[in-house]
Amino acid sequence: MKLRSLLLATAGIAVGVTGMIESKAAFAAKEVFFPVMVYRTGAYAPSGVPIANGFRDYYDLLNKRDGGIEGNKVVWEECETKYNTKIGVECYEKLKGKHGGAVIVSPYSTGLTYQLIPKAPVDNVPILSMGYGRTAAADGRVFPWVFNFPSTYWSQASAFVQYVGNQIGGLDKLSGQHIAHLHHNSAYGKEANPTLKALSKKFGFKLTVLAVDHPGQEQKAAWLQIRRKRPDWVFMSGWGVMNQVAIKEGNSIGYPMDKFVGNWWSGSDADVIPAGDGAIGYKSTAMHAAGTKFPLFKDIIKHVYGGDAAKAKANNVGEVLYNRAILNAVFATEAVRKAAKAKGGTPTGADVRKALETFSIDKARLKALGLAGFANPVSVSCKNHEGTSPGVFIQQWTGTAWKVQGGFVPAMSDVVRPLVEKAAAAYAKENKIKPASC
Amino acid sequence: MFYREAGQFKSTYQTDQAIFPIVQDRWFMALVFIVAFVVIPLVADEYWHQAIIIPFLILALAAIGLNILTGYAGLVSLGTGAFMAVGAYSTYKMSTAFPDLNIIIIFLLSGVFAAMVGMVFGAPSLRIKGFYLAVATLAAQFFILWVFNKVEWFFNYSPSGTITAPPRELFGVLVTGPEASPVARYYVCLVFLVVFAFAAKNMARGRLGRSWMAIRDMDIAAEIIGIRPLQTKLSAFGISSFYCGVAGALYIFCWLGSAETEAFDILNVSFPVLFMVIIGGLGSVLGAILGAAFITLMPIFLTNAPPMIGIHLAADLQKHIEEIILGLMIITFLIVEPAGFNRLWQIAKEKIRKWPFPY
Amino acid sequence: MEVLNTFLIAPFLDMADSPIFLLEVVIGGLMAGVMYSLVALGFVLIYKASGVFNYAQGAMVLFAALTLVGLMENHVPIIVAIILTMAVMVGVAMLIERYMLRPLVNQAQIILFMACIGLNFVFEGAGQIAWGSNVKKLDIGIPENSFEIGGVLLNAFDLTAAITAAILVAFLAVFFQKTAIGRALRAVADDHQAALSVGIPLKTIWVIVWSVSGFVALVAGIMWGGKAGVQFSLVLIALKALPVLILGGFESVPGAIIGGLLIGVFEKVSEVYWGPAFGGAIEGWFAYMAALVFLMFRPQGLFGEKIIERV
Amino acid sequence: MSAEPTVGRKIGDVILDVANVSLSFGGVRALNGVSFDVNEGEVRAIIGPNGAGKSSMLNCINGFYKPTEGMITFKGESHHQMETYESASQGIARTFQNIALFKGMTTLDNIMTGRNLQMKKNFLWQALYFGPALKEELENREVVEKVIDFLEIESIRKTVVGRLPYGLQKRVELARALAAEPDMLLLDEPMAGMNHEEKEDMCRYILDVNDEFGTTIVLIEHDMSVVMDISDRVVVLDYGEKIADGTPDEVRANQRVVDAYLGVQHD
Repeated sequence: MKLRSLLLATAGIAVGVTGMIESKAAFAAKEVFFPVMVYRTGAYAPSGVPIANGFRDYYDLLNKRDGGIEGNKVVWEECETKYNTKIGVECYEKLKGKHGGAVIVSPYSTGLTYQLIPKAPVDNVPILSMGYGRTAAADGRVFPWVFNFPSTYWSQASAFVQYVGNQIGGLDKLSGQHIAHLHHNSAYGKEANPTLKALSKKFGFKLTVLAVDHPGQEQKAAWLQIRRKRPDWVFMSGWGVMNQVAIKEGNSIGYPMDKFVGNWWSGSDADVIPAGDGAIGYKSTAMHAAGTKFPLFKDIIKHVYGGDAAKAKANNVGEVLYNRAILNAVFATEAVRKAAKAKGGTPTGADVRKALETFSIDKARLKALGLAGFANPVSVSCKNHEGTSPGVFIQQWTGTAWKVQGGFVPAMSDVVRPLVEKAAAAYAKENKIKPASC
Repeated sequence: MFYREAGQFKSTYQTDQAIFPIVQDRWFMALVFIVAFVVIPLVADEYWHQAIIIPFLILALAAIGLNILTGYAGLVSLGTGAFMAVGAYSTYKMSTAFPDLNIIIIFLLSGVFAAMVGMVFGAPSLRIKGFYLAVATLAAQFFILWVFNKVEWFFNYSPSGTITAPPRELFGVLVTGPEASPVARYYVCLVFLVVFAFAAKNMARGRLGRSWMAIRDMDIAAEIIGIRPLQTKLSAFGISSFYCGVAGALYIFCWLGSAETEAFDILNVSFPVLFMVIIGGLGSVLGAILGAAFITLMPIFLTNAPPMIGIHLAADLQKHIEEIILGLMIITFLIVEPAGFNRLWQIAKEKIRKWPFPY
Repeated sequence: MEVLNTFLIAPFLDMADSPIFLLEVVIGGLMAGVMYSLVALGFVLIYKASGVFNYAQGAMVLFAALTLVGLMENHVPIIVAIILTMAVMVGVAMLIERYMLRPLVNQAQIILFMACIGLNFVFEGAGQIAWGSNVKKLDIGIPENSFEIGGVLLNAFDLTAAITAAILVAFLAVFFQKTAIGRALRAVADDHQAALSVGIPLKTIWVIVWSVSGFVALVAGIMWGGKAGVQFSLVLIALKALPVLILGGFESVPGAIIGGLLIGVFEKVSEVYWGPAFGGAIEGWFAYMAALVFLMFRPQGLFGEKIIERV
Repeated sequence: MSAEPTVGRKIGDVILDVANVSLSFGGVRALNGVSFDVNEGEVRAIIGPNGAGKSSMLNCINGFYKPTEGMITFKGESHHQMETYESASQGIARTFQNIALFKGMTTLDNIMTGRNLQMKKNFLWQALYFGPALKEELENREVVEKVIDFLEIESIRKTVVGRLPYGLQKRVELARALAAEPDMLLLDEPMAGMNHEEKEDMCRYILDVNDEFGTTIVLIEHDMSVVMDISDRVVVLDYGEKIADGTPDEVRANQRVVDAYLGVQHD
């Protein structure tokens, strides 16, 4: 009976204490708040940890090196989502109002992004979903609060086809080629299919679509089919353990790794580790370079890690997804900087949204940030939230590091953009949204 | 002292069979209703509504549904997520196809669809029993989600493969979609939970409930006294799936706003709802609600409690510790009180009744 | 007509068209099936001896593999690492027996199932606290090269897995049939009360069976971990083992093996030949559906005895 | 109960006719060409040593086992094959050798399940628990309360049956069977494991049921003195075959019966 009473009491206290979690912190001036959704645990932790570390380090760096953004202290708080949408919602609700209100959010989860898109205009928190989430959000007239530059899944798929064309000596040679799309069987994984289908019709290459069931530990069936049909190229939209198994299986059927190209979620350091040397030559698309050779990273090691390069390495500095987070943090803080300058004080989410609509980073600014050659310049408009120069880099695994091969591969915007606008219009109609005029 | 039933005599069978035969219970329920309908909407802020209370109400509804199947009829199902998905996707299809149809009617119709699907997948229960059945219901789970993922008609050919709750009004108030106020959505969920909780309680104490329990306790004897096993099991599957379907519809339309099939994943929904039923107490409507409260509140409490008492741990370490604590709590709870919260509640009532005497 | 063709005729023509490829698919299925059997075995052992549907088996696989890799990363020689990991699993089995099984004895099966899910959380959390959440490469020297025999591609790693599984099953068979502990185990499986009354120590038996199951988890962990790296997703392979369990029966060791192989072959053949007609990624639910349909005709599973109901 | 209590016993025509029934499981023959009949209103006993096939016989009568051969006719309706649940709607109720109560339910609920067939309102009404559904529930409750009065189990109405002592459980089981107002009641060892007083009570209830409601009773019992006292006719089974049939006195005098009970070897 004692234990039972204890149990009752615990339950009571739990309800009570949870009730006291009122997140109304006192409003402090001169602060900009960035909620950071992380997944340092669970099935996707291998991807989540470097991303989380990247955000943490860049925000930390801004405070330590520059004293914040335009005189505003950078405040951020991590919330662990385990890559679970439900927990993500709780995190978002908890964080969105803290420290005077979040100025921008990057959910880093397909499910959570879909969740937050309709909320953004209500909560006045713009979303920067960099290369994930709803592709149609590139149409800023329907999704004024959502930004997905520098590139979307559809642009990525078209850039991949462009890359194949470049490799074989021209887009006109595509007919007769055979491309397989190996994808995670989820909304995310299927994103590239419509674009690839449209392009296959346009250029006359053969397209085979192979779905792999979540989580993707068992994909023998797909690889048996690849072995039989021998596609010239395999494009993969994988996530988590699926990537690692795919590279291994591809290796075991002897598929040439340099014809096997992952998307930007299938090209991280964790993805190639289990396959060991077998992964050498594997390629993936990228939005930016990997490695620490850029001056910004010297700053991070100096200011954040006190010069301890080994510790920095242990914290994933320079890994693909770490650098992804750095790029994301740079975009977010630059938008905040722009908004702060325009307002001459501490910006709100609405100010940041306005700044994002005319956001641009040119080569000079990248250089000033210590990131010359790290990523492609970006320029966003009210109508085009994907930026005016979508496309990808192609990186290749050398056995020890990811190296960008060749130059920037532009997307085929003439094909992709109409698809985006069509999808956005359908969304607007269904949800009774009146598209803004731009 | 205050909770005594002495002096309350029942002179008709009707009063004896009332849902709350004891006066104090009726007062208590009235109090609960006042809190639920008046106090909470006034006090709770958006975080509370959106992150805690609304999901709790919806999952409680699903838990009551599963409890009808698992608790009353003794059929273990791991397909809750799929039946919820049926409700959600049918609501989406109907509300986009008939924008002017009242959303409540759509919710209920979606429940009916879920019930039909549930009965189809419940049919094997006549021959398959125990854990074999539990695993067999996973066939429903995986198949249904695959269909919703694969057949584009279900998400109106949206290239993103997700469904989004369109804005719909009830009595001129927006109740679904992102712009609906949390309070409006709260009321919708609350009314659904209250109405269906009472309906479940009523069914459970009537002929239907007795048939379910008879099949659960001893199927052969039940059959011999004239209870048709197939009909009874299918009715449990159907009604249970109806509840899950409505809960699934609310899950998307009044809570998440937008989702893909992953939202109804076995680990996201089916297992947690089963926990609620077991922790709450098998075969008890109140238990399902208490179980839902525990399973929704406890992780949030574990996440938020350490920072409040000044312990700041790294996010990942804290999450791992949380998991261990939650796991240990579940085991401990089952050891201490395998009959669940419902039993604890009864013990608590018993204690109050005897207070201040220890026996 | 066209529908009939895509579902009923075309796949078979396809098979006839290239028998070598069909053979390859079947072998691929068998290899995948071996991997499922490895996980299913752990479930069966525990269910047989204690009537517990141990959902935590997947987490045990993760925990064992993480421990092994963690030790190897700290430069412990491989043999020592395996022995130490085994010791840890035995310790875990003792803790589980003392603090979970013993207090829960005679509870309903569903309560024990639920407790195992709680246990699952504990394993997940503890494993990650101790060894982190990153993907770890597990290399214990199993060859990974592929070679062709008569046009059929074989993979050395898969073959090793199959041989390992065969050895494991042989070992378990000897253990169950020839040793005193094995006989006691079988007695316990038949009837707890009766076994107790003839003086078989239930507690010891439970510790042993959970330890053996921990050992099976370690083997499964090495195999699966070698394939995909040791990482959290190993937990999810439990779901792959469940259709095997209903097909082969919860209580049958041969059932787990044969069931695993059948499910493996069935999955691969259906995915390769019927997947395109359905739109792909059907193997997940196909396995469950196949097991379900089978159960409809044979509710006692592959090797179960026919149940005669009495009143 | 709605059936008018009859004054004095009336033995009527044949209500149940078992003709040449055989039953086997795989190779094991549980019943072998057994024939007998039961008249309306009589108390008929089936006796025999352990494993004689008595319970199997009852299981065949109420459709739980399907006879491999032979025909069972109840109230003029022949059935070779019927679903188990149909027997109850034909007016057959029974109790079980090993108590088959619904252990998780209260006494009242257990007995109410016996009224299931008399309750017709659909689940929507039940969900409302209002109007016709409530009326139906209350009407049936009254019937059940009469049974409760009759068997003197008022005090345990709201107790969960799993917690009741053995003797009371047996009585609740009888109550559940009676609540269905059956034409024929099958009792499988109603007095097994009871002490002398409990047996006396049970005998009284059985006879009262037979007397007051005219219910036909078929019972299996091991206690010979009881069987011989209360039954009108007795059929004796041994190794699945009928070896004797007749009034208690006739059966008592039958040499084969004596042999069977003394364990004389068959040829």
